[in-house]
Amino acid sequence: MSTAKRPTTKASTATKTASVTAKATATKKVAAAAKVTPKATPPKKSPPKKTTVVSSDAVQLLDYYREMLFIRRFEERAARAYTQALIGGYCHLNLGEEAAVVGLMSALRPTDYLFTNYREHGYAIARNIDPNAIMAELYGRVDGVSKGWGGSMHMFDMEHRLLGGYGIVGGQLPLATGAALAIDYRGGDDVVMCTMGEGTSNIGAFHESLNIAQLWKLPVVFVVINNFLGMGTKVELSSAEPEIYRRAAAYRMPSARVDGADPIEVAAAARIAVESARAGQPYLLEVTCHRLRGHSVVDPAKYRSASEVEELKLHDPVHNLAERLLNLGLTDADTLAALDEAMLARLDEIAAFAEASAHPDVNTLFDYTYATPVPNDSRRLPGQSLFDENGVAR
Amino acid sequence: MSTAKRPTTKASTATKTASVTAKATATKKVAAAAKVTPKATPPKKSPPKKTTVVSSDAVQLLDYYREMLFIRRFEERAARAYTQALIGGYCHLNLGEEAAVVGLMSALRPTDYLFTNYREHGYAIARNIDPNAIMAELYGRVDGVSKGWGGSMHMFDMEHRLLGGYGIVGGQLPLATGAALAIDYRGGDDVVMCTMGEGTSNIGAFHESLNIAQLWKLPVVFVVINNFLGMGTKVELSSAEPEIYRRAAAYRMPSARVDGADPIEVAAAARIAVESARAGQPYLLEVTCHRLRGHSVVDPAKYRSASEVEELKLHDPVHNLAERLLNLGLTDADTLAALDEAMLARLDEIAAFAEASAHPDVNTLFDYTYATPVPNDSRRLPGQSLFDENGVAR
Amino acid sequence: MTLMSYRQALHDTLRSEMLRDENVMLMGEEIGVFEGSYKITAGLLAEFGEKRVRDTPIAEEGFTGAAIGAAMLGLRPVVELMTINFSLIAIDQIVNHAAKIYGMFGGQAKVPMVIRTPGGGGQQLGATHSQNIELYYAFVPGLKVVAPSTPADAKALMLAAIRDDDPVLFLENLALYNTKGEVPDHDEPAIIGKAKVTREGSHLTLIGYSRMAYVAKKIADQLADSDHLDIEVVDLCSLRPLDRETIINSVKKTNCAVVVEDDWLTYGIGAEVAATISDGAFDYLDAPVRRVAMAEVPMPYAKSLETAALPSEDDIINAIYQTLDAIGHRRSKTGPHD
Amino acid sequence: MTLMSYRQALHDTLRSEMLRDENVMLMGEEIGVFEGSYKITAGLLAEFGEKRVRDTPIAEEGFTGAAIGAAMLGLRPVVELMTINFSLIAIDQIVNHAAKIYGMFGGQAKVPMVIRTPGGGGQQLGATHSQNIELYYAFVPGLKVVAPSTPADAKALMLAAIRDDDPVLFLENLALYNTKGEVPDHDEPAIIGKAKVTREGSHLTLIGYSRMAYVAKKIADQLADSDHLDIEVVDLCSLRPLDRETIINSVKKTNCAVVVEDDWLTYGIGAEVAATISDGAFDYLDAPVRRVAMAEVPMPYAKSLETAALPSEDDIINAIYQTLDAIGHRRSKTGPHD
Ligand SMILES: Cc1ncc(C[n+]2csc(CCOP(=O)(O)OP(=O)(O)O)c2C)c(N)n1
Ligand SMILES: Cc1ncc(C[n+]2csc(CCOP(=O)(O)OP(=O)(O)O)c2C)c(N)n1
Ligand SMILES: [Mg+2]
Ligand SMILES: [Mg+2]
Repeated sequence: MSTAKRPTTKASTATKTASVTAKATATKKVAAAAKVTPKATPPKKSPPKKTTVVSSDAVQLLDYYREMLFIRRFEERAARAYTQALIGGYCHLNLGEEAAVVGLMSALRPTDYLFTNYREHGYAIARNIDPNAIMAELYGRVDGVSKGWGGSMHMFDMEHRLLGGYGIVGGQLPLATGAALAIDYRGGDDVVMCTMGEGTSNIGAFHESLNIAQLWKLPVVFVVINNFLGMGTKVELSSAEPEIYRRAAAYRMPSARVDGADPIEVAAAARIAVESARAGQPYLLEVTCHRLRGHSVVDPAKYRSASEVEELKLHDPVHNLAERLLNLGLTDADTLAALDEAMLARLDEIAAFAEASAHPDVNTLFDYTYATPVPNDSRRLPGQSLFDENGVAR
Repeated sequence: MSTAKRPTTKASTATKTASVTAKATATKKVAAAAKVTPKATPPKKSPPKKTTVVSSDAVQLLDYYREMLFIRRFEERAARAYTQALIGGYCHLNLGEEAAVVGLMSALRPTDYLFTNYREHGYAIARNIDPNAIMAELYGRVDGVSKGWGGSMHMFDMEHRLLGGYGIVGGQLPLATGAALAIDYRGGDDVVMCTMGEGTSNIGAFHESLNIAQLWKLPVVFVVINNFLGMGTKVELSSAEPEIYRRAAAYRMPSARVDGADPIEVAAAARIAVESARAGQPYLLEVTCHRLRGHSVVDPAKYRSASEVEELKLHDPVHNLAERLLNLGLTDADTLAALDEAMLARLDEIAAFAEASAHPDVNTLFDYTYATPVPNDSRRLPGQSLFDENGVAR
Repeated sequence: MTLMSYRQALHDTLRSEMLRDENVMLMGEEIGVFEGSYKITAGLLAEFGEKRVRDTPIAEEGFTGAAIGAAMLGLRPVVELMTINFSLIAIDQIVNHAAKIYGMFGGQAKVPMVIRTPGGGGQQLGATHSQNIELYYAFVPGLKVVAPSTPADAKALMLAAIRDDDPVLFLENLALYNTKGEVPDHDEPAIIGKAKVTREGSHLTLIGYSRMAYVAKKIADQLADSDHLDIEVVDLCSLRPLDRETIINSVKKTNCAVVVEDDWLTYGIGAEVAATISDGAFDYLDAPVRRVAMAEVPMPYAKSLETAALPSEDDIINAIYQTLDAIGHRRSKTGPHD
Repeated sequence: MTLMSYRQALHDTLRSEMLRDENVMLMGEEIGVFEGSYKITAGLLAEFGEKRVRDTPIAEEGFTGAAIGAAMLGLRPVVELMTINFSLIAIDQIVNHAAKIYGMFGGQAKVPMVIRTPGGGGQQLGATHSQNIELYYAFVPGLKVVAPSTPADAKALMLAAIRDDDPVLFLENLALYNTKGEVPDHDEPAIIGKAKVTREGSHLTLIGYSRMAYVAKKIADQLADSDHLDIEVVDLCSLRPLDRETIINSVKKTNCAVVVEDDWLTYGIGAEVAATISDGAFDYLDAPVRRVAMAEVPMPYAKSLETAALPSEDDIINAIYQTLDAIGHRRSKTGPHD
């Protein structure tokens, strides 16, 4: 509830004394900073300078690249399956967001929670969920992460603490705030990350959630993926403050903006945000990136001008990172080609797995209406009459 | 839609060329200011210095006092009638808010629009609506401003452009934004003022409305009456940014805070806000004041400590203004006493009028469901069967 | 058994459940310092502290959603929405999130929470504060909706709701808070999804829920005394699931029914009850199911109009007699309602 | 008459109304630059400019409320809500404001606006994007709710809705957008509040609205050909007001009815229709009113489960035959449905 209280709550868990002290200090620092000036972090308008790569960073960069490339190939595969009508509903891809995804996810502990939106395949991958299960979900099969009940927009995995993709714009924000409340209530030191698009920052739930999170000092990081577009609407036409991180000022919440082109930059900014939240000071992190294709697989994005489309090519984070790795001499073209080859083969297997997985049995239709069984709930199929031959309601 | 466009729209009204030029300039200035720094107006934390009273101000002050005193006596009379069960429902009073009310209303032209909330009797009075009609509304009678259909929370008068008291917290904000949109659409130069409490600034509609108003450069002033309490909740426990005017930064909207103790200060701040809006730059104005009694007539406000109650006495704007008038030699005790006497007598008449007014006839129950008549709408009374003797549905 | 008010029963049950399970916590506007708009939570902040009795900003969507998120992690939040009218600001979180999370993710996350909120009317609160929109929740699979009419049921259903692993909309009623009744001292939860025959009878089935179940019982008792009428009263108790069996069994016995409700007639809760009876007791029904409900207007403030728009006890009594007349029931006593 | 799609009819009518009355303007997410999620507004931004075709932020409550406020000052906004599921974010503005303003202020301010929004399902959109919650609006006095099933009705009802001085919820349907039909060239508005007999018949009354009225008509035509059945089809067209007379008159002729709907059965739109028939045609009804509706679950994504949860044409045909069987109707031809 209050900054002062969190460390006390935690101190009661006797075994955690050491980390508690560290956290208590951090809490005070962040809170103090937040007090002096409502905007704890100065605007970063110019793109961040490129970091010099030291050797551990080199390994890191290669790892990031591998992950980003896998997400890229996964999404392309999903797009293909969608156009083949193997995937239904809506299908939104992370193309262009790969560096942001891997950078953000690298800042979370496995025990931290993630709430996200309908554009979440990459996040599920980066949270180390079995890609077979992710693809199977897209196919609507029993081996899917949500057993085929969720589809592209609604991936969920309690074990990996992905607490849902959500399809209602902004719907995940109050939920994430509440999950952070539960952590705070119990005195754990997990953190909740909650991602959303920049267009989502205009909905009422954004305001209500950030206010509550800051009032109650909840361990949550709100992340705005600013890809400058919500469907076809440019950020300047949807947000009167198009630099979204500045909106944190309305809640005296610290915030920052980072260029989502570079996974290392993103990871660094995300770590600051996550550790702030862990210390009881919620945080708003804005990550800029570019949506390389349409809003969803079916959107031809005709509203983009030729020059915009041209410019997009400069913003492909996977391509750019490959270039960078080559320029830095950290890899060579053959290695990258082999990597790509291997991934494509892997994705063939994944797609085959998904396609081989069974369709949910119609007998399971009434399995998930209620967690606690209840008498008189309806199990009537559409073609059945309300009362059966014996006059019993179904 | 855009700043550039408003003057053009207006210029098409040929007769208004002079004022158009002035406005166009103003628009540019405000817009420019808003651009340089999101917070156009610096915080005013210390209470404003007392203005030196010049003679025209003296007349003004006396006028304000008269109006404030009338509101005070009206509200006290309403409280009495409520405890006598002559008024039903909820009844929220403006006690302590009188200086804010008259200051704000003085900044509006008669053709400007006001949207407000359930705490609006004083606003209705200050908009020059017949107090007989206001009291009759509280009594739920046919001569009420809303013909008895609205009650204390829902006063409405198209002629005086009071477009409603609203009882759903925050409900009036989108409406006010839309009224400003209609003005902008048609190219008029009216302004919409929309008042709310500080507790209301935490609801989603606040965020959505301010964002839309600023995006579309609508002629609307949002006014937050910060009385530091929403029912029993202190502002620090409801708003992570308790200086509400600062929230305008999240929309690059200019804003200011003014002490609501002094009607002249309030009027001056309100004029700046209103003229900004008239020039196409919406504005957020925070007016601080103190709620002298409970949230509504029935609330004993037990959550206030004795010292808080004691301190409140220092914040009675009507009493303080009387003192000031006396100290400045602008009036004397006898005059004030006579004024009060006259007002009390006037309120007896008003209450008598209300009580004499007829209760709405039950035959009018179905008069206001639809503005455009429609076949098959239900006119069934609760005791009637759905189908009449002839099998016709009612 | 202890005689107590509906308000007291709610208060005491919340308190005892908080003592029993530390995951139970309360959230809502003005429930702490202000002690609740209708004082259900009086004293609980002082007893349990800010952690477990949380005053929220005016942000129904935000805090209701936060309760859902907290429930996903195992807390058992009990949210107070000041009146059901304000639930419209939170309804996206309730219908699109609380009700969907269990199914949409294939049963991986439960949402064990309660949303308490009073309906009611007749207090001159005007059009936006006098609605009975429990229908909006009763319509939604994934939610459970209960609506107790007595202090004893308030206790038993609150126990059940808090201990249930699904989101439960717990409908209270402004006009019931001060009503009194005997309340068992033991902590036996009710079974959600079950209706109750609160008075056995053979002449007619009178059906209601929440305040109208209370009124129905009262009228039935009264008509038994004054007119020797033998009316069976069914208190729905649960709106979702709806206990069709109890309703049908009663009508099979009485052959006619009157449904009383505090909401609008067209598409109201009574529509389903009437449709259910007309289907399940088709061969037993001797007269159309009569519905007594609000007039279909935005509720006016003026007392004269409000009174006209709300179902009165006389309206219900007349509906009973008109239905009995229709089936040719011979009255055992000529009462004042002819 | 011109043959065109439901989508085209909507588009053309919006356009012609904008040409006719400059107070008519459009608001909604992605209706301009993106040309509408379902392309109803394609080309209108280019033709009418930003003033009259306004792309909004994702802020359903804010912009729907803004449309209400603009309507109070005399504009005639037509708001697009991308799907009816998202209307839950705006419902407080619709139910507590648009529907109340005229009455709550004693008739002083009108709210002449239209909220267009598609319902529908069967597109594997999952639990939060597959709901049919028109009930929420049909329940509310002060709103008018229309639900056309053909291109011609889409045109005529849109003309009526835009010219009406009350807030009108205009229900479209994803699955109807591409359906075609003859549309009159003249601009004659429909009368809101009237149902339509779209096929006369004597064996059974089949009732639906929106997509289900379309399906009902199709099935009736088909069964006339294949099975020599003579089914009367009632298209409700308007959900509030509900045209009970047309429904009852039909059932008085056919003596039995099947109601088909795309929403959940319990408390769904069909409940009121069934209750209405069971009351108003009590002495004429030879079998219980049968309802065909969705299974009561949060809609699963998987095709196999979604298909099982949605009413199919076979479900409707079976319901028709079961109802006819119940009243002992002798089939003139033995079809494949035995
Ligand atoms: C409440 C609600 N309104 C509208 C939509 C339709 N919709 C889905 S995604 C989207 C755009 C979101 O933009 P942004 O937040 O920037 O995220 P992005 O898609 O760019 O990642 C819209 C309008 C929705 N799903 N929910
Ligand atoms: C949506 C909604 N939630 C809750 C309420 C109950 N309520 C009425 S007034 C009020 C407090 C508002 O506080 P504030 O905005 O500060 O205004 P004040 O009453 O102090 O003038 C509350 C919670 C309501 N009317 N509407
Ligand atoms: Mg975006
Ligand atoms: Mg206040």
